[in-house]
Parts: sequence; structure tokens; C-alpha cells
Amino acid sequence: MGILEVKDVGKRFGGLQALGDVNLSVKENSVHAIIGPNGAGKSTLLNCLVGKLIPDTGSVMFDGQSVLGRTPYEINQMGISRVFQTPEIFSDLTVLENMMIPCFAKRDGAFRMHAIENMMSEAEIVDKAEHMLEEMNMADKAGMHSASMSRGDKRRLEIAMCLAQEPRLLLLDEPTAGMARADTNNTIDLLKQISDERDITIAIIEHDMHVVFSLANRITVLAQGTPLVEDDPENIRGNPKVREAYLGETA
Amino acid sequence: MSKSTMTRRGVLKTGAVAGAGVALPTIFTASSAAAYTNEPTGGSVTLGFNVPQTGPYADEGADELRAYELAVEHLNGGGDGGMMNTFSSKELQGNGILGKKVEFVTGDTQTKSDAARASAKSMIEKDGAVMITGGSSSGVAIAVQGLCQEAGVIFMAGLTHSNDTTGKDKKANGFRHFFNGYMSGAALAPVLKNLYGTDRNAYHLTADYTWGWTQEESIAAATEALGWNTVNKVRTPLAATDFSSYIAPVLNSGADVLVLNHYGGNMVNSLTNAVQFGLREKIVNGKQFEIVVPLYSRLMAKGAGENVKGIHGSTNWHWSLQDDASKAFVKSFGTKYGFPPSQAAHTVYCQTLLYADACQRAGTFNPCGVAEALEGYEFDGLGNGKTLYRAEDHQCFKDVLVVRGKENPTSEFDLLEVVEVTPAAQVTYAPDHPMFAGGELGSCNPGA
Amino acid sequence: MDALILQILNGLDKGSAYALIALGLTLIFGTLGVVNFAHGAIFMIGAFCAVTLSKILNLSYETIDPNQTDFLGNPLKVKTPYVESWFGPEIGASLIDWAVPLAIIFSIPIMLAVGYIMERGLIKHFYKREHADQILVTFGLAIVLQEIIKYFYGANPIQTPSPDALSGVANVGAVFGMDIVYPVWRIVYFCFAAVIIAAVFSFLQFTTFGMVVRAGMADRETVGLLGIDIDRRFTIMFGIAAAVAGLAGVMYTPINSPNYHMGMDFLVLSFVVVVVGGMGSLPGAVLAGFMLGILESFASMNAIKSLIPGIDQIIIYVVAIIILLTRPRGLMGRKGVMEE
Amino acid sequence: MLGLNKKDTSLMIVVIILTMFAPFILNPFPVDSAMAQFNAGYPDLMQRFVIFGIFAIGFNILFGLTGYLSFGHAAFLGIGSYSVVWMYKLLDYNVIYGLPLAVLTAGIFAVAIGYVSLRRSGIYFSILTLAFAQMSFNLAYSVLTPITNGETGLQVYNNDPQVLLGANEATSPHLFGIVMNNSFKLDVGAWQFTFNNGYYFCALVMLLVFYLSIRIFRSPFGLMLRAVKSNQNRLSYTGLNPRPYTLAAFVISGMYAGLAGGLMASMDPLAGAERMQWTASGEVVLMTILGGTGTLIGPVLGAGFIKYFENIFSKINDTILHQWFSFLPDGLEDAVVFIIHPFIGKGWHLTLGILFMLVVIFLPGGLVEGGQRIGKWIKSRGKSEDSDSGATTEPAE
Repeated sequence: MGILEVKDVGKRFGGLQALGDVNLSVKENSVHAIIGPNGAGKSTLLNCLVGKLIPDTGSVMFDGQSVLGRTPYEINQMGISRVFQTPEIFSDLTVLENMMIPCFAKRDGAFRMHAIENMMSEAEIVDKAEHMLEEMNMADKAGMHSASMSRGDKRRLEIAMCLAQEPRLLLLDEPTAGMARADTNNTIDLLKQISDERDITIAIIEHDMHVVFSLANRITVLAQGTPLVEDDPENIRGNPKVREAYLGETA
Repeated sequence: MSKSTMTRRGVLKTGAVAGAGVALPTIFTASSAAAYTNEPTGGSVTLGFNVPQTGPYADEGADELRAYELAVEHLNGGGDGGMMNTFSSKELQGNGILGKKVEFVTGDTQTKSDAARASAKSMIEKDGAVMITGGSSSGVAIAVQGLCQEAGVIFMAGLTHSNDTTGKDKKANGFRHFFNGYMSGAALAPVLKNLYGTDRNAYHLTADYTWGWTQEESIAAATEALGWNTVNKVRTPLAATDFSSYIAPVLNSGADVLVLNHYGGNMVNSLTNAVQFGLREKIVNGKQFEIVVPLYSRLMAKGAGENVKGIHGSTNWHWSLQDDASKAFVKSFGTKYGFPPSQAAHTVYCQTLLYADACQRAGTFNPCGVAEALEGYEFDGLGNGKTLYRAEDHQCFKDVLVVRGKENPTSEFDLLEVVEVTPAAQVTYAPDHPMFAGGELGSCNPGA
Repeated sequence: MDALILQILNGLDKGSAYALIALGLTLIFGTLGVVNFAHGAIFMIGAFCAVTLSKILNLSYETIDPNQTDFLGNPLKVKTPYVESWFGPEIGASLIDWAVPLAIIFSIPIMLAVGYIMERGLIKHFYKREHADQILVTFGLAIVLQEIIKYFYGANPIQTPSPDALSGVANVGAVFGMDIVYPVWRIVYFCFAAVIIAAVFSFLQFTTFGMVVRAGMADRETVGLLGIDIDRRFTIMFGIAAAVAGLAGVMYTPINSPNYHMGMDFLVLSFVVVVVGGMGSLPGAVLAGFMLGILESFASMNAIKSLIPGIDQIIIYVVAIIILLTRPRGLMGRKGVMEE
Repeated sequence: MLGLNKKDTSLMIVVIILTMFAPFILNPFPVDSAMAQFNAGYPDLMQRFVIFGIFAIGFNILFGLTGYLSFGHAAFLGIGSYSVVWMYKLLDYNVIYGLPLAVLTAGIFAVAIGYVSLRRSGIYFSILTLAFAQMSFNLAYSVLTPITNGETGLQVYNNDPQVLLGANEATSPHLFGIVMNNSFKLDVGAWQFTFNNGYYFCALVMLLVFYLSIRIFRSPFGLMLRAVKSNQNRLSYTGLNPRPYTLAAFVISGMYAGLAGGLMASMDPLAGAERMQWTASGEVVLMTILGGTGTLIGPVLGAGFIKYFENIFSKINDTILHQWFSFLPDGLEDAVVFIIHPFIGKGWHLTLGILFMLVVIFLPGGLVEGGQRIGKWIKSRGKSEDSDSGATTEPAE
């Protein structure tokens, strides 16, 4: 049994079959990549996992519990964190404040009315946030307005925010899209480090084969809304069906 | 309940305690120095003119303000003296009031009770006004009247037509010269009987707030007494601008008279819509369909234009009256501003003179003295014939005019013609008349 | 049955005014992304175009008639409009009579200019500002505009009648063998509104200009990338939106005498209409306008009022709440528009 | 101090000083001088400054922090007022019964209205709140007259029960015998200063709720609210449920509005329905934006600004203008009065409209930004001298 079990998931948008009978099993502590050409249904699948979309058929089990019908924040509280294609951070807040929010979420749950305490006097939370920033080499940026950071730093902050919640499964949606080579490599190194050092499962949707083969130890290929193959990276590399799906797409 | 007598003592006590801590204080509500609120100490006395300067009644307010300025001019001995020359009381000398020069402050009621009270309060608290007057709607008049009662100054109401102003909400410090809904009904009924007979079916459209209700009640009672049948009474929202959906049901209701208990913009629109729907040309039950607007004003008639022609209503005063007082007032107002005064201007001018005269006769500005001088006071020469300020409810009893929209106006002011002057006796009612019951005048409050 | 038909007609009539104002409001919002609180004021300015034209036509010279006296007892000055002395009393009088329809021609260039100046002079600087800032500045502008009108025309309503030929009532039920009389001018108003709405839609649908604007409404950046000067077109659209509201105002004057705050009276309602229709949706705005107009008319029927007292006071808001709760983005709104 | 950081503490101290000495600060001109027209230090206006300050502070907790623009907050103001007046009618004139009830009732209504309205966001939310408030206003003005006394406004009549009314008790609003209307006047030379019980009562309440609002701004809850405004999507994917946070903010700001409404009725025992009209809701929006959305002190400044114009400018008339400019030659005097005339008295709306536009055009952050710019300008003047000296020494090196 994997930590995330996707069974027969299907989703239609009007006349378009976005997903059809997707089966997927993500093993605990693995780095599982989901690849596929544009329009293969990668993002739809991801949205079904985090509660943004509800699939028409099938089931999604996380750690033995169904995620279907739950809202994004409930699913997050179960232990799934998501990193978006374009970094989603609180751009009106400072970097430290950004960091503190997931720390509060981890400690206090989905809602807690603490309207009178000064947030800076919550030593435990501030410490944890600062510690996390240090770990990500961002301690010097703590007081910075997060909107003014570089894209790479925003990505780093977003990943840090997800990690601060100590999730069991980290979902990444094309984390290096639109990044320069150097930033991409940094991100790869960061993710490698996270995967090595933490007790965490990573599922990554990615276009960039360089990223996929640098990180993944298991790969699912999606095409036209259905999984084509699921295998180890070395087998995927040589698989003619995969080549066809990609070349067919690019040609 | 006997709390009103206890009021002042309680105030005095706390005031004295609070005052003890500070050197040289003069205390607003409880001072030993002043005998009453805002006692004028210098060579002048300040009156507060609180009229709508913004919002739908701004033009009416502007006309009131003109009349106030004229009255002040006359009181201070300027101009031609206007109705001071025709007024039955000859106490006023043209040297201000009690020898003090009359000054005034102005404010904007916005036709909202809150804003009106704020404005009146600033006149009392900041400018030291000893009397507040003005207004162009009953809600505002009642709100400000209540405030003046609490603060201990006299309130001389402006244009307010609701029965409540001198009925349920009457106050010892408040006085109304303007007529009211009951009087409209009493004045109109005989005229309507002569014109339209006793077998009529009336349909009421009423502005859905207290003034509208009291007028509806008054008119319905007066017409039912003639033998008229009231088919329906329909309330319309204050905010309504298009009355078509309220007029349409009248067409097939079997009614042959439409009574519009509306004022201001509401009246202009509902009358316009009623005429649009061809009600004037309609024949129902073999009779010509008629529209009645119980409370008329020239400014509204102007807004409704052609549509008022031949439509009957009542009004407090009209510039075309030919008695000496009215002529003197129209002359002095018209010479200064270039057009004749409205009924709102007339009533506030009268109120100012009446107040000044009462002070003069009482020999004081003390609200209790002034009130005593006004209560039961009979006068003449202010354009409405012989008039009584009744002591029981502080309402003026005087002749009421029934007017009709003129068919062939000779100028833009010549919109209404007086059909009948209903004598005061006919519109007088008992102070405990059920339509006016429920309130208590209380005792006058001089504030200090 | 007759009563019901009458109320539907009334509703269509009210709906025409709502729809025309909401249409302009939606055009401005859809093209420029600006929440325009001054749109009601534009409607009011349109109405005052008609008032102004009727005043111009009524400009008179005075002759003294010694036989009559004015209110001060002086000889009466009789006013004769210049147009009557220029074109003869008959043509002159009919010119004055037809002031409101004539004002349509008179108002179009004025309203286009008002729209153009507003957009170039003020609104343009607020595209990138927050909606809150747009609300504040356009609300300020609305106050300024109405106060200017009040300064020149006073606060009292000013009667501006329809031409005699179009006053009176017509039996609209005759076609169906029923006896339903309805004011002619209100029928004219509804037809006029229908024509304007159709004109705006076909302009957007069938002209290249309109297609570019629609594309710009859907995705401004991409259209901008194509090298099309979308801003200039949007400016023109603002002018058109102003003209639509202005014409709605011109034609509305005989129905209700215009006053300086009529814009504010319509502002809140037209916002409700736009939102119920769905932000940014032109058909939604029109549909919602007519729907709310008709429901408002039904709610003021005696049978319904006696069932639920005060329903006519709140019907619009009740409907708005129900629609917004059942359809998250109004009747026809697009996703992601004005949801932040 | 009191759990505030240094900056907030100094802001709090400044606000305390300003409110406590307001009777002096607002009356800078001698009573008989021509400029006395601009004095704002009389009880009613001072009370209004702080009461609308409270209203705007509360509104800012919702709008400034979460970005949810409510167009119906006036409903809570009205509900607060009606609660207090009803307590006068039923019990007695002590405001101690009414004020908590005002906050409570407003809170209950806010829970109901907020729960429904917050199902939508953006302008859809705004229109839902507007719809609820307009419904309240329209009904209060007409059908609900037995409860609200409609057009006239709810007030106390002599035949009301007032079961707790003691024999010696004041018959105007008071707090355990401290009568709100009472003031004492201090004459210093040509100046006169009025110290009013009601004003100080309101001012103390305002300081309390202002302090509370600073605490909310700086709390984890405040952080979450700002996060709602910044990125609601990220917030849900961080395991936080935005709905209860926004609802809590809505209810808190509704309770602030209820308190403000209650205080209005505590100063002046009448509750008019116009308090609930959309224009009143719009007014608090304007106050907040004008002062500076999301800033602590901005809304209070905005409230003061609008109320000052409403009450001071509307009272200037031509006679006063002529007095001011009487030193000019006659023709010139008339010309000056003619030019100023449209902007004062009945033209105060025009002045206010123009000022709205000027502020929003030139100061996007509202009056607070104006203050910051002045502050910066003063600082940079101080600094520019330093940097000038630095610049001149540089080439020499």
C-alpha cells in the first residue's frame, strides 16, 4: 500500500474527458514524478488530490482515509502540502510573517481565535519560523516584504512554508517552470536535500525531463487523461510508448 | 409618572458635583449664572435657522432661509418692515428683540433627523442660539422639537404637516404655526362635497411613513364623513420614483377619486404618473375621475407642471391672497428677491415674528416666559386672518386655504388659485381628539 | 389578467431604465475594469440635457402687457420664446413641444464628450489603482457633478413634458381583444431602450471595432500584444457607455420630472442590477434589469402586498440575495471577475 | 507597554493625548473672533468625531485587514442605536444596560448577515451586505414602525414603562448619575473650552476599542486576516479555513458598529432610521479609504475629516463671509464672497466631493500617506543638509 492511492479516478468537463480511470500509487518516502505532454490531465489530477476538484468517479485515499469531499484546508491538515506552478505566497506580508502562518496552522489547526496575544510574543512560533528560514538560507530576508523577492526566492519561501507544516506528502506542480537554469538546479538540490533529510513523500508534476530524472525514483506517465506506464526512471527512459506519446505530441 | 419634576434636581446635583473640581467654570446645563440655556448677555441675541440645504427639499429650505433673513432685517429695523406693520401686536419696535440686535446662524438638516439634530445641537452648544426654527418635513421637526425640549430652548417649527408634531409628539418648548393633516381634511371635505358630490369611491396612495399615515387617516375620516367610500389605501415606499405600478391597479379598482398622500418629489412623480395613465380623462361609474392632493405647495406644483391643472388641495398660505398682511409680505419679499414667497417662507417668517413678539411681551428670552406669552395668544395681521396659538397643544388655529391648479397661468409663479378660505372654526378640533392623542405636552424646560 | 399584463408593461418600462444604465456600467467595467460610481450622475446629466434644450428653446424676450399685473402689482411682462418669433408661433410651439425627442440629437455629442473627458481626464489614471480608490474618486466626481447641476438648476424637480402627440394613452390590448390602456410615452421609452440595446449588441457583435473590444474584454493583454491600440478603443467605449446612460436619461424626463439627485437614486439599484446579472456580462445586465423591473412591479400589486406587507420595499434586495446565493456569479457572470 | 511594541505605544500615547486635550485642540480660536466659525470643540461634534472614529476603526478591521468591502455596516449602527433607546424605554436612562445590549444585538445580526454574505467574495459580497442593510432601512422606515418609530425616530415617551427609573434619576442618558449632556465651560481670556461628560465617556470607550484594535492588528488573528486579503488560495492550502476568520472579523466590526450606534443613542436619546441607509454605509467606507485603509489611525482621521466638513462648512453662510471679508473694498468683497459662495453652506457637498477627488488622486494611501509624506519631507530636509555636506566632501577624498 502506498501513502497515496488513486483508484479509477475520472473527471469530465462538459464533453471533454479530462481524466479517465487513473490509477496511481505513491509509496511512502519516495519521490514520485507524474509526467506527460500538455493537456494530459496532470493538473486536473493534482486538483483532484487536493480538494479543488471533485472527481466524477473513483477514489483517492491518503494514508487509508478518503480525501474526496474534503475542502483544501482539511486535506492540508491531513498532511498534504501543495507547491504551485507560480509561487503562491502572501505577497503583502513580510517573509517572516509568511513563515509564521503555516507554523500557526500546524500548531492551532484550521481556525483558532487568538485575537489579543501579540503574534511576535508567540516565542515557539517565531523560533520555528526563524529556524526554518535559517535552514533554507533565508534568515537574512526575514524582514523583507515578500513581494519584492526574486522568483527563485519566492519558490524557496513557498517550499519552506509547506515544509514548516511537516507534511507527509509534498505535491509540487512544475516547481521549476519558467526558471533560469541556475535557479532550476538550486531547486533540484533543495528538493533532493529535503527528500534525503526528511521523513517525507514527494509527488512532482513536471515537464522538464532533467528535473524528473534528477529527482524521481518512480515515474508515472499520463497521456490523454490515462496513465500510460508507471515504472522506475531507467525503464521509462527507454520505453517506446513514452517516446511516442511525447514525440507524437511535439511533432 | 412624575419624573419630569425630578429631572432638574438630578441634573443640578450631578452638575454641581462635576463642577466643583474646576476653577471658574460656567456649567452648560446647570449654572447659577444663567437663568436659562444660552441667556443672551451681550448686545445681541442669536437665533438658529435650521433648514434643509441639501437633498430633495433644498429649494424649499433656501426659500425659508430667504424669509428668515427678511424677518431678521425687519426685526432689526431694516427694509420696509413687511408684516411687522400689519401685525396686530405693536410691541416690536424695529430695534431687535428687547433691544438686542438679532443675529442668526444657519445649518443644514439634510432632511434627516440625525443631521438635523446635529446641526441644531451645534447651534445651541457652539453658537449660543436661544431659539431654533425651520425644517421642511415632520420627521425632522419632531426630532428637533424633542432636542429643543431637552436642551431648554424654544423650537418654532417650520413646514411640518403631520398631526404628530402637535399631537402624539407635542412638546412644551415647541410651537407650530403651519396647519396639519386633520385641518387639510376638514378644509377639503366640504369643497370636495360641493365639487364631486357625496357618492364617491376614493383610492389612497400614501407615502409609507408617519406623516403619510396621519394624513391618510385624516383625509379618509373627513371624506368618509361625507359619505365617500374608501376603496383602498396603498402604501408606497419613500424611495419610489416610478409610481406606475401603484397607479395601474387604480384603473380597474372601481375608484373614481385618487388621493395622493405624497409630498415633495414623491408627489411630483405620483401625480405625473397618474396623469400619464390618463386618469384625468377617465370616466368611472359615470363620473369624471378626479385626483386630490391634500397638501399642496407651489414649488411642488412647479415640478409637476401642466399636470396640476384643475387639481384640488389645501395649503397654509398663498401669495395671491389679497389681505393687507399678505400683500405687505409679498411686496417686501418680492422686492428683495424678485419672486413671490412660498408657503414655507411665509410660515417661517410668521414664526420668527411671533417668537420676537412673544419675547418682547414676556420681557425675557426665557423659554418658559416666551412659551407663556405664546400660549393662548390671539393675533391677526399675519396673512391668515385671526389666529389662535392654542395653549393645550401649541398649534395655531387659523383659516385654511383650498387651492386648485390654475388652468391658464400668467407667469411661472401663478400656478395655484385659491378656491375657498375655510374659516378657522371649521378646522378646529378638540385637544384630545383621537388623532392627536397619546402625547403629553409636559412642562416647559428653560434648560438651566 | 389585465392587471398582470399592466404590471408586466410597467416592469418592462422600469426595466428599460435599469437595463440601459446597467448596460453602460457593465461596458465600462468590462472594458476598463473600473467601478464607476459616477455612472448614475451621467444618467442625470443626460436628463438635464433635455431640460437644457427645453430651456434654450424657451428663451424668451419680454413685452409689457399693461392690462395685466404681476405679483407685485407692476405691469406684467409677457414672455414670448424667440423660436416662436423666428419661425412663427406654430412651428415655434411645436419645436418647444418636441424638445425631449430633439434633445436626443442634442445630447449625443454632449454625452460622448462628457464620457471622453471623464475617461481621459480622470478615470484613465485609476486603471491600476485599487477598486476602493476607484469608488472613492468616482463617488467624489458624482457628488461634484450633481452639485454643479444643483447650483444651476436648483433642487426642485423640473417638469419636461413629452410632445403632445406622444402624451396620452393608447389601448395596447386592442390587438388581443382586451382593453388595456397604457401611456404612449412609456411605450416609446421601452421601444427606444430596445433599439439602443440592440444597437449596442450589434455594434459589438458585427463590427471589427466591436470584435476587438470584445476580445479586449476577454483578454486585454493578448489583444494588446497584437499591436492593437486597445486603450483608445476602450476610451471610445467609455464615451458610448456614457451616451447610452445619457440617452436613457433624456428619454426618462417625461416619465418623471428630473432632479439633481436622480442619479444617486438609480446608482444603488443599477449596481444591484449589474451584480445580479453577473459582473462583466452585458446580456446578464440587460436580463437582470428587466427581471428586477418586472418583479418590482409585481411586488407592488395589492394582492401581494397584503400577503407580505412591505414586500415592495425590499423585493429587489430579496431577489438579489436569493440569486447571489444560488448562482455565485449572478445570472451570467464570468469566473474570477471582481471576486477579490 | 500593555503588550504593545514601542511604535504602537507611542501612537497610543499620542492618541490618548489628542483625545484628552481635544477640547483645547479643537477650539484654537477665541470665541468672538471671526475664525471662531472653525472651532470644532463643542460637545456634539467632539462626540461625533470619536463615535464615528469607533465606527471606522471597526470597519477597518474588516475592510482594512481582510479586504472584504461591506456596504451595509450602517445596519449595525442602527441596530445598536435602537437597542439602547429600547433599554431607555423599558428600564431607565442609564446607558449601562443599553450599550452591552447594543454590542450583543449587533453581534447577533452580524453573525447572521455575515454567515450568508461571506459565502461570496468581492463585489458579490458587497452587494449582499448592501441588500441586507437596505432591507433593514426600508423596513425600519415603514413596516417596522411599531419597533423603530419609523420616520420620526425611536424616542422615549412619558408613558413608557421605564421600570427602573428612580425618583431622583436624571431623565437624559447618564452613567450611574454622570449625565452625558452636562459639561463645564472654562473661560481662559478670550477663549472658552467645553468639557463634556458624554465626550469623555465616548473618548474613553474609543481609546479602549482603539487599543483593542491595535492588539487585533498585531495578533496572530490579525495576521490571518491580512493573509486572507493577501492570498486566500494559499491560506486554504496552508490548512487554514478562511471562512471563520472572515466571519469573526465581520462580527467584530459589526459589534464595533453596534457600539458606535449605541454611543450615538447614549449621547442623544433618539434613533433615526436614516442611520441605516446606504449613504451611511457609504460614509464609513469613504472615511476609511480617505483616512488610509488598513492603517491604525487612518479611519479615525477620515471620520474626523468628513464630520468636520459636514458640521462646520455647512454652517458658513454669506453673512459670515461678508463679515470675514469686510476689510476688503466693497466691490472686491462681493466678488470674493461670490466666488466662495458655491462651496459653503448648502454647497458643502461640493467641497467634500472635490476633496475626495483631490485626496484620492494625490494621496493614494489616504490622509495617513499625506502625514507620512510630510514626515518624510521634514526628515529629508534635515537629511539633505547632511547629504549635501557628504556630497561636497566626496570629491575631496
